[in-house]
Amino acid sequence: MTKPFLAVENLVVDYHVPGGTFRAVDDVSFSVDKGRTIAVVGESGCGKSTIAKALMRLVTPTSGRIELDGTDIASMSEAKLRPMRSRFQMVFQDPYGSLDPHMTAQEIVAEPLKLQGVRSKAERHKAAATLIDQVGLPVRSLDKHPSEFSGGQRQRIGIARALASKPELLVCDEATSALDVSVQAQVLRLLKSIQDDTGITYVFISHNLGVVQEISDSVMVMQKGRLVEHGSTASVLTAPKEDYTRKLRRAALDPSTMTGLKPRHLVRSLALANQA
Amino acid sequence: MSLDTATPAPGGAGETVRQPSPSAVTKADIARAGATRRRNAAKWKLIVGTICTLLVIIPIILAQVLPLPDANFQDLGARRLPPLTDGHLFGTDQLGRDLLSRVLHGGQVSLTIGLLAVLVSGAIGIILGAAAGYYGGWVDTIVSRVLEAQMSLPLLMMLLLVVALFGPSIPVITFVIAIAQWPEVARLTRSMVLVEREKPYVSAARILGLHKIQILIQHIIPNVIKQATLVVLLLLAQAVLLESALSFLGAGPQRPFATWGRIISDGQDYITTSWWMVTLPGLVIVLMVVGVNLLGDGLRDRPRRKKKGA
Amino acid sequence: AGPTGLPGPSTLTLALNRSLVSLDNKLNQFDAAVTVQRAVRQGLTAIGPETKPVLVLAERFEMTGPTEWTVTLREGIRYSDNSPVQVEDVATALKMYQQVQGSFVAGFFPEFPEVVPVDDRTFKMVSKKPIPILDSLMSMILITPAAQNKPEELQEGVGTGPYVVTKFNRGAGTYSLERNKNYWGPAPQVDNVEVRFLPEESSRVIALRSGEVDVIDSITPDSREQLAGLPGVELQEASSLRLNQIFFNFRKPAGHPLADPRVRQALSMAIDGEALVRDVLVDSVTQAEGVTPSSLTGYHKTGEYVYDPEKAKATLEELGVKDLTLKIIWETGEFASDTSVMEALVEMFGKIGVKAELQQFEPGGNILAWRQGKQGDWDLLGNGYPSPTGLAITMLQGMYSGTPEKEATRETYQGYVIPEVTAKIQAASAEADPARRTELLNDAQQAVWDTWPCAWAFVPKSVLAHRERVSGINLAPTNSYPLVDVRLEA
Amino acid sequence: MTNYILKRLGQGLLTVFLTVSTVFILIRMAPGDPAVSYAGPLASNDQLAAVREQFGLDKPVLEQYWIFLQQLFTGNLGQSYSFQAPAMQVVAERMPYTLTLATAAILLTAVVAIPLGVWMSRRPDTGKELGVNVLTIAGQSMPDFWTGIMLLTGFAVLIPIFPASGFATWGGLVLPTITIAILQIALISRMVRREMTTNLAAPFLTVARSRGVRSSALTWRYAMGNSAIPVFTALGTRFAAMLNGVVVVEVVFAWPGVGSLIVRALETRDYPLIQATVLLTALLAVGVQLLIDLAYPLLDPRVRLGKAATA
Amino acid sequence: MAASPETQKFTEQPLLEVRDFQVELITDAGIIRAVDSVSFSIHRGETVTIIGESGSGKSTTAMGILRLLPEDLAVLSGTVLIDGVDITADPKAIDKVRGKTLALIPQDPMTALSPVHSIGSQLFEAIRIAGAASAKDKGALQARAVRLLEQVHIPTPEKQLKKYPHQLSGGMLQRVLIAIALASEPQLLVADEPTSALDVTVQGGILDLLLELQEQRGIGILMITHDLGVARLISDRIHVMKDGSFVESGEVQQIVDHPATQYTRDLLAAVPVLGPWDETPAATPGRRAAHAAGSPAAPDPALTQTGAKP
Ligand SMILES: Nc1ncnc2c1ncn2[C@@H]1O[C@H](COP(=O)(O)OP(=O)(O)OP(=O)(O)O)[C@@H](O)[C@H]1O
Ligand SMILES: Nc1ncnc2c1ncn2[C@@H]1O[C@H](COP(=O)(O)OP(=O)(O)OP(=O)(O)O)[C@@H](O)[C@H]1O
Ligand SMILES: [Mg+2]
Ligand SMILES: [Mg+2]
Ligand code: NI
Repeated sequence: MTKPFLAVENLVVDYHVPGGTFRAVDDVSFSVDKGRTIAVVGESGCGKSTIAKALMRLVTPTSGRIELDGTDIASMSEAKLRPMRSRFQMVFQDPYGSLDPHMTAQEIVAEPLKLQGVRSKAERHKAAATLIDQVGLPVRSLDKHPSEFSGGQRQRIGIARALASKPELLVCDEATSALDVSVQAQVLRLLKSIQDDTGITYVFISHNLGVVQEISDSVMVMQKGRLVEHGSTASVLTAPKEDYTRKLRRAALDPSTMTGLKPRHLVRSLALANQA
Repeated sequence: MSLDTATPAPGGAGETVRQPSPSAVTKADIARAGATRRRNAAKWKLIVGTICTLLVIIPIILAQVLPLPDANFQDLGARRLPPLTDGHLFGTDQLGRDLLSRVLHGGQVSLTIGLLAVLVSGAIGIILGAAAGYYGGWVDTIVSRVLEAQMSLPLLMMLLLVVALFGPSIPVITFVIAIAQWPEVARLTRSMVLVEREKPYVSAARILGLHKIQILIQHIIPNVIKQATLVVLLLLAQAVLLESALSFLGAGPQRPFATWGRIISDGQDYITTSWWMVTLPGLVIVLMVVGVNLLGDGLRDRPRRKKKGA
Repeated sequence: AGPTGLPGPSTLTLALNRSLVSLDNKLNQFDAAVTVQRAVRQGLTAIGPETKPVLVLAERFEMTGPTEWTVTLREGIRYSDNSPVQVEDVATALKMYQQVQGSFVAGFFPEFPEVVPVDDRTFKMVSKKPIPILDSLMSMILITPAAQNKPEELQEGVGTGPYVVTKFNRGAGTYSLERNKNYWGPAPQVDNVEVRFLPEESSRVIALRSGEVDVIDSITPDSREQLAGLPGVELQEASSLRLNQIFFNFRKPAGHPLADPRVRQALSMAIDGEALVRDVLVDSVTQAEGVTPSSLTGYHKTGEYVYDPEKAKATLEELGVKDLTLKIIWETGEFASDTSVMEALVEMFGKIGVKAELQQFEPGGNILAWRQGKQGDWDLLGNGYPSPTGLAITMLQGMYSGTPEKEATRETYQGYVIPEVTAKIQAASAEADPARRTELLNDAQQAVWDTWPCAWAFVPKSVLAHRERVSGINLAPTNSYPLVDVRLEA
Repeated sequence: MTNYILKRLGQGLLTVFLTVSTVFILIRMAPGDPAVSYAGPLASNDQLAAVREQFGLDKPVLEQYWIFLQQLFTGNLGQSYSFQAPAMQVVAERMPYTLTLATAAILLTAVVAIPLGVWMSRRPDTGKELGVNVLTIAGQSMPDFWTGIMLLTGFAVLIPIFPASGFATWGGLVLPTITIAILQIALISRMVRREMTTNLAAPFLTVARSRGVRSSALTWRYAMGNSAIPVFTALGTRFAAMLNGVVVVEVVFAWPGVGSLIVRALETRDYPLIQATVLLTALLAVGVQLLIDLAYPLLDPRVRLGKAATA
Repeated sequence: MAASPETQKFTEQPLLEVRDFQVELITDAGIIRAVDSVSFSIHRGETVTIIGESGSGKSTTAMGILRLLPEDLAVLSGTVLIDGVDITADPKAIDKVRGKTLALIPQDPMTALSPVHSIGSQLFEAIRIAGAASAKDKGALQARAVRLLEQVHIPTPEKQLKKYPHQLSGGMLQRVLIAIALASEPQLLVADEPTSALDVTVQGGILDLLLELQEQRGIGILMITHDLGVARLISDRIHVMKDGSFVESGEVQQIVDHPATQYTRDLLAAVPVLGPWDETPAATPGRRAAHAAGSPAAPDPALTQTGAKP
């Protein structure tokens, strides 16, 4: 097997907090091959976004290696990193805050193109319009500002911007959690088709196991900053080994497989037991 | 079927199956609605602001061509005439000069000083405030300490000293006023940038590979500039008043230049007998400042043009 | 003071336009201070109503020889602390005035005489050269107990005046005075005097109108106009010991138009003095008709300023003066309505085709360097010159007796060095015989006038306003009045 | 905590030091000669030289600066030329007056501006509010000496209920306080309005309302509680600025504070007095600033010491 | 109070009855009919869920029922009866029920609490308003607050009371808000996406709690969500909302199994499928139940899995 496209080894991230440091990510290692998708799941606050930020070098890891296509970017200086930045991009958890409110959708999506050296403004805007169309936004969105979009639409602008850089790695931090199911499905389809076309690699952060099942090839489960389980999506979701994973899996509400009514009888018996 | 989350169309035109129920919105509801009030207020501000501003600006621009006595023409026999006597709309001053003419000619100088000062202070304030807020660290420490130092210094004394040092020429006075005013802008900009730089769109820009300075100029400043310029607009009045305080304390532009500040500070000796000599120029300043600020507010509050094709 | 700050029935409240830093005049003496200073400390003599010296602590002050004066102290005078006034106190006072750096007085004394005691009340004052005006000069020396006198401005201390200080705040410039029980003269009528400092003219006028203060002095023409006819307010005027001038720069090189007296005279004709007096200065001044104020002892009328712009233009043309630009400099507050006068001058010169530009200096600025010609060139200076001794000769000596030596150190009055004039003034000042002195003085003044030193000059009146309930204010040309005579109506 | 205070204190002192040093250089560069002011325009060159020697102004500037530094260290800045008394003492005597005036003005401002701002924020864009809005803008553009003299004419002469000048009675405080407060009220009430409008529309307010919280508590406890920081900071900053003396108002009302003192000191080029005033006011202003910074975390739990955005 | 919902269901008047409810928003862009004549009712012990895409008007319906929309923005019409009281007719009436019989769990937990007041103070306030403990009795307040936080599974409640909103994670805040809503022991609970910020395990616990409360006290719940799993688990009836009006309404079973409209079908089809899993290694029976109710020995049906077995 060839070298994985992204290899993270013994990643540790500490945050400075009053009176010391807080270890948000504790000795995590994983890798993804080119053109594949890894999903990161885990409870809220377990360090998923922190991993994303570390991959983007928005935080500097305390220790460990992040090898991207053979280059370790974990402790690279910002100046050295800058030329490489277009190769790895991220879609943010917070769709509203991550868009500059004074720019139009078209300008936002066109910005990465400028950095890539597309000189002509017309050309940039044309390319941006194409991308915006690809993520399923109507043409009249081009001149709107972020505040004029709904959460789901903003999320898609974020995705379009990330794609504009033609990245080789895209980290999606809860990229679909603000969307309702139908839009979510559309976005997932889009991401997949792009992967088929360009061989892009995804790191997909989500707490929706259904979504994970749909998009990822492998899954890593995190708890309190540590990696608890790692394996192919099929195996982790259908036969979880670790307690924590099982707990997660059990709690997941899967309407497609649910039948029956609201469990009144069970609740009543619970309540009675409590009163006793 | 588009999954695009659309705004429900007014009047419920979307669903054909449903029988559209009548709207319960009455005229009174509309009149009382926040949006209506805001729109009306913005319109009112725009109109009144424009009128007030133009009422002052146009005569000032036309001062040379209006049929007015020369601003420096003295008629010692007709000194301190009250307004509306002998064709002097604003009356005359202590040397029998036509006050209106002086106010208009003075306005040219004062407005130039005021606008330039406000531009310079706005530029310095926004640049330094933004740099301090964005870069933090030693840049912030230095800017903050300078701000603090300037606040802890008796402002007028410093201004008087600087004027004494470089002479009371118009560029010096402009500069001095700008120096006096930049902290206000800088402080505001700094605190806004502090908030702004933590927003995810800054991280987003960083990921794209933008240089720090590019992020500051292309993303952060455009997002704070609107608020900052509103403060700068208010400073215009302060600039004119500061110039008059300087004149009051003797550091105004060299005589016999008429400026608003000078006219007011000269007139204050006569305030108990010839009220108009201070009050009328003062009112002109108030009119203009109120006008400019209403205009600014109105432009800000004006409802965005509807772009939606829905 | 009551809730609105109105003074009580037995308290007189004065508002001064400058802050009274001390009740001593070793360093500076400005008009407003004199009234209060003299109410606490006194000299051997004082300048009386006719600007003649009158006796105060001395009961005799006579010239008993060309270089010798004999003085006898009034009998039984005691300071407010009950100690007697002694000859030694006078000797010490003279010494202290001499020693203090930057003394305002020193300049007026050609030399400080020596005090030679004769008995415990009588002494002689002996000088090397005659000082015929010593009785006037001594009015400026305030007497303090020798032990307490120091070569600096005394902050407190005792005097022989009708009042004593009970409370003061130098920073705020407020003083509370109370009747001096040991006062040697007729007892003052008013029990208490409050002295306040109100720098702003309009504030002082308002304070007087509201009855918060009883007396304000040194008021400007405009305030005077305002106050005239107001119920409850009365005005008083006196001539003053000051000559305000628009003085030419005498440091111009020979070929310069201003070096020519005829040009100077022609420029004078552009100035409508009457209009200035009537409209700008509102009759609060009189045009000078000589080179000193008419109120001074020894004044001589030498001529008049005439307004004749046509002639001015013609003369200038005749003399080949073209495109003249004048720079007028002055310090703010040098005289009342200074800026208005200057702005009016610009217009008046403009009418005869002479451009004028103004440069105003702020107090504390470097106008002295300009005046001394060290900073920049100028043509006219707005300036006032006082003669606190009440003598014309003092002013002549100060302004017109420049010598090349003095000019070398720039200590002349705007470069005015005309040897003949200087010689005439010296002769007059050294002359002991009164009649002869008057003659020489007149001669000297005419000589000065002929050199046309001022574009224009005027004598301001001292104006004071007081509430109706105050009477007995005898305003003297020194712009002061004896507090002891002031009465308050119940 | 202590570390932070010490660090800020150190920075503050450095600021003060740099400030007084700047002033030292500036006043010596500016034209004008203390000796001339001291000895009067008629003094001879010899006399002036003697005065300069007495004041130590004949020494090289660097040496003067060295002496000044020593004086700074001992807290004694020498004799004021014009007052013939220790400069620090002269300023210290005046400081209480300025403090009184500044305190009164800031209290009045707070008492009027906050309710006014709240009032405006509760009826935005109504006719009344627009009227008040225009008034506040106008309030910002009135020259203070004009306001002062108008108030004087009105309430000391025409309807004599307050004294025209001075500080002899508490009544004397009223007019100058109002004069200063007019501008401040205009500024602060607009700011209160802005902050309140934002907070009144904030989601947490709606949620609190859903809890049945009464409308007065919504306005004051919630909306005002969240507007407190910027308002408090603004008031504090204004207060600190006033400590330098409210020059024009002090002059108009003959208020014996540091503001009028500094003008006077400048007119006489009284170097020690200028230095002393600057030193004292700078110390006070820096102190107030430090207090504001320290109070910040108390008002806003989100702010930690040292992270305070000194607005 | 373990009233049997089945017997009460149709004998009593509904807790909430909404008839032809309409919300029109007066905005700059014109009048938007955000809620278009919707009707539904909730009886004691019932849960009614509104599902629908983002922006369809779910929150607006909820806020309109509570009269929380700005007076100058929204025009309400139709009838809303809360416990028989018409709150659209009498705007004052709502004051009597808010925080007492009626409580809201707001949508966005991050901005729903005042940032400068501690969790405790906001919780205490809610308890006081509900009249559950008087302001003077600090001990009772504290005890009740701690009990409430325990109910929503917040660890170390005593410590959390002193904290401020920014010190808690989104999930914790959402639970605090639920606690605050429950503080008043409401008859009717309006829950706007109450579990959106929670991870699945905590979400389960909260849903358990709501169900349990419903059983114990017979409260009515208006639930808003776009998570069909949640809807399915907790509701008696579901209304599918689109563009402000209900496109489909009915019993859970019916909506999920036999959707009548294309819109609902699309919505259901878009739900990601998780499929079955192998639960064999499960070795911890009773965990969830104990977790939910805090009682040691409860029967162990994994509640949320009810009926999950094919
Ligand atoms: N800037 C920071 N300073 C200190 N602690 C932080 C910071 N950012 C995050 N943390 C902490 O680090 C931990 C991991 O945070 P992170 O944002 O990575 O969680 P997450 O897995 O993305 O959670 P969620 O699903 O809620 O987004 C959390 O406990 C959080 O409180
Ligand atoms: N203040 C407002 N001004 C203008 N339009 C508004 C306002 N508030 C809501 N709307 C509009 O009303 C509609 C309904 O919004 P609402 O918040 O009720 O949606 P929702 O169903 O709760 O969506 P979500 O699932 O995203 O919370 C939206 O189209 C929105 O654009
Ligand atoms: Mg996250
Ligand atoms: Mg919603
Ligand atoms: Ni739990």
